[in-house]
Amino acid sequence: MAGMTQPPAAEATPTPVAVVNGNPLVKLPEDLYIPPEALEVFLETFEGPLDLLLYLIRRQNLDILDVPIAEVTRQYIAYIDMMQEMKMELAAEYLLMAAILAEIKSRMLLPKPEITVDQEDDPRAELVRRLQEYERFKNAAQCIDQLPRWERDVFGVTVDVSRIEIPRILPTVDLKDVLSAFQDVLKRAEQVTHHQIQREQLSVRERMSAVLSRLMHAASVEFRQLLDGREGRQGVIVSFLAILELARENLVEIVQEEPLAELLVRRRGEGGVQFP
Amino acid sequence: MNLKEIVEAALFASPRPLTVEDLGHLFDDNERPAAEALSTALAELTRDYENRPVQLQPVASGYRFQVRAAFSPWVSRLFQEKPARYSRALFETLAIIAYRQPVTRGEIEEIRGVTVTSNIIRTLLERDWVSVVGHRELPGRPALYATTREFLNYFNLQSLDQLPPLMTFGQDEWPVSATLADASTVPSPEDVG
Amino acid sequence: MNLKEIVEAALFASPRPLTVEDLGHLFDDNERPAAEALSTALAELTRDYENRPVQLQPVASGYRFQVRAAFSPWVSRLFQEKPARYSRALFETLAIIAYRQPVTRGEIEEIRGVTVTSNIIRTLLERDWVSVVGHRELPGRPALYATTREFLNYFNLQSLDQLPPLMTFGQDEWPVSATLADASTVPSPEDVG
Repeated sequence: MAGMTQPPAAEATPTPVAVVNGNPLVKLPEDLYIPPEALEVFLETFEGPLDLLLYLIRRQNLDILDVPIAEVTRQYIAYIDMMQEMKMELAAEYLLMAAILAEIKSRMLLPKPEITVDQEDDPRAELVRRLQEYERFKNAAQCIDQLPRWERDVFGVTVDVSRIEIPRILPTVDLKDVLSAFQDVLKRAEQVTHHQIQREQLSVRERMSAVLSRLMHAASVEFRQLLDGREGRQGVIVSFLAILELARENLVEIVQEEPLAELLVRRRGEGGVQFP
Repeated sequence: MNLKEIVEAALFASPRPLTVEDLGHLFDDNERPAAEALSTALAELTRDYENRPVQLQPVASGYRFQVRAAFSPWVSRLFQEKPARYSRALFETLAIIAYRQPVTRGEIEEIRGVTVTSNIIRTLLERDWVSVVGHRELPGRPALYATTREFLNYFNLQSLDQLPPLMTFGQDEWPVSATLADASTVPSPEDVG
Repeated sequence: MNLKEIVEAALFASPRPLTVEDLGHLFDDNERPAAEALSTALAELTRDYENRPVQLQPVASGYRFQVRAAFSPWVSRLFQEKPARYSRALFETLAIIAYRQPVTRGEIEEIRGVTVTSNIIRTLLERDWVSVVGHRELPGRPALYATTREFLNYFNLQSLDQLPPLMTFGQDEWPVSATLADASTVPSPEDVG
């Protein structure tokens, strides 16, 4: 991955050629390693001034901690000038870096105040730090780019599950919700209608359903079979009231086939009529 | 990396069944295996997966890996949705059936003042909270609905009498707990029907 | 039907990675296996699939079966859509967020020496690779970016620890062996981002 931005040109020692005021299209410096047709993608090839500087340093195997600042500055400015000669839009960061390099270069030329130069006093120190920092993340980015990636390198498995039966979970209901809903119904009914909903013994209505339900299976049942003595007096009364109410609502009929025969409770409708 | 492994990888990755022809297209023209070779690979894979949780299943549009039905009790939980909530209309309908049974849909609608959807009736029948106990002898012979023993069981009631009496309507709060505690003296209808 | 088979079936059936906890929820409370039993099953399955076209991969959100990278030349042909390509600028930004999080856009720009376009940030947010986790108490209250669990899932990682270590000063060579050695890194102008 070291060669990512390096064109396959043969290595050459940097030759001190000035390009700045010449015609860059015909007199490209040989150490720029960028063929004219590639200049178009220059800005996309380098991720900014730090990237370009790193390229210049790494390409020549220079020590990043002891960058020959004059030489690197010369090359950097050559690139920048070339871009401008070609009227390519150059990000402001590139020009700013050129200024920084020029400033470092001039400070390097100043006579050193002391003989033992502290590393921190090195005018290049800040630039070197930034270059190193940038290079770390540049490499980290390449590493992330190479990680096995979902749907590019590795793929999810899709296994059919149509044979899997999914039981439905039914909602749970609180009786209070049912009752409060009913309360609303009654309030509405009171407001709009003449509906008289009076107190009824629910056990009677319940028993009405039970009798009807029994008549679903047999078209008729003997009256006395519907009155179970084991329920006690009150149970018998409930059943009796239920049968009377069913008869009143025309849901059953009470018949006697012949005098003194068993009293039958028969459901209304086709089934009942056909009963022998 | 042999042919069988490539076929296996593709069948696992594919979101749809793959035919022998589809599998052939995974390869460049000059490297495409013969259809027989692919069929052989499929046959071998089918055998390999015979007693596995996942099986290779031929369907109309090709081959696909499938999770065996036997794993439904566990695997189904991955796909179970949170149960929906029932509508107020359903509660109202259920309450009217409980208090006014046996009752037809038309009668419920008359009390509610709005239509009762088939959906609600179906849900109540599916939950086995109501059942059809007969038909009214009217045009269309409408079904008569009543609550079931399952309804009583679900709501922890011994008999309908344990529901609050209609008299107490109009109060702001239902005295539900009080009513439920008041064990009814009316015998349960268990012996009937 | 043993525990390992149930785990295997569920992992194949699931559209998303499953944690040990998720796997526990496949069982009724009174039948739920211990976490260690589930972990053992996962470890055994990982071994079982070691030399298979499909592998059991732990990622940030749990375990998932996936088709090995070695099969992508064939398997990728199943999918019409080519995976998106991303620019170097985007990956540098992502790397800085991954290693330096939480970090502001300004701090990223300081390291890169160049502007980070809104386009890059938007793409990272849209891919759900990064998210805003707060704001620095500075003028303008710049957003602080961090990587997400989805970022780890996407790059086959369980945690940030598994990212390759940042190069230390003085080291000229990057430990290439730690990553896939074959992928090309040449940037191309049609890159996204």
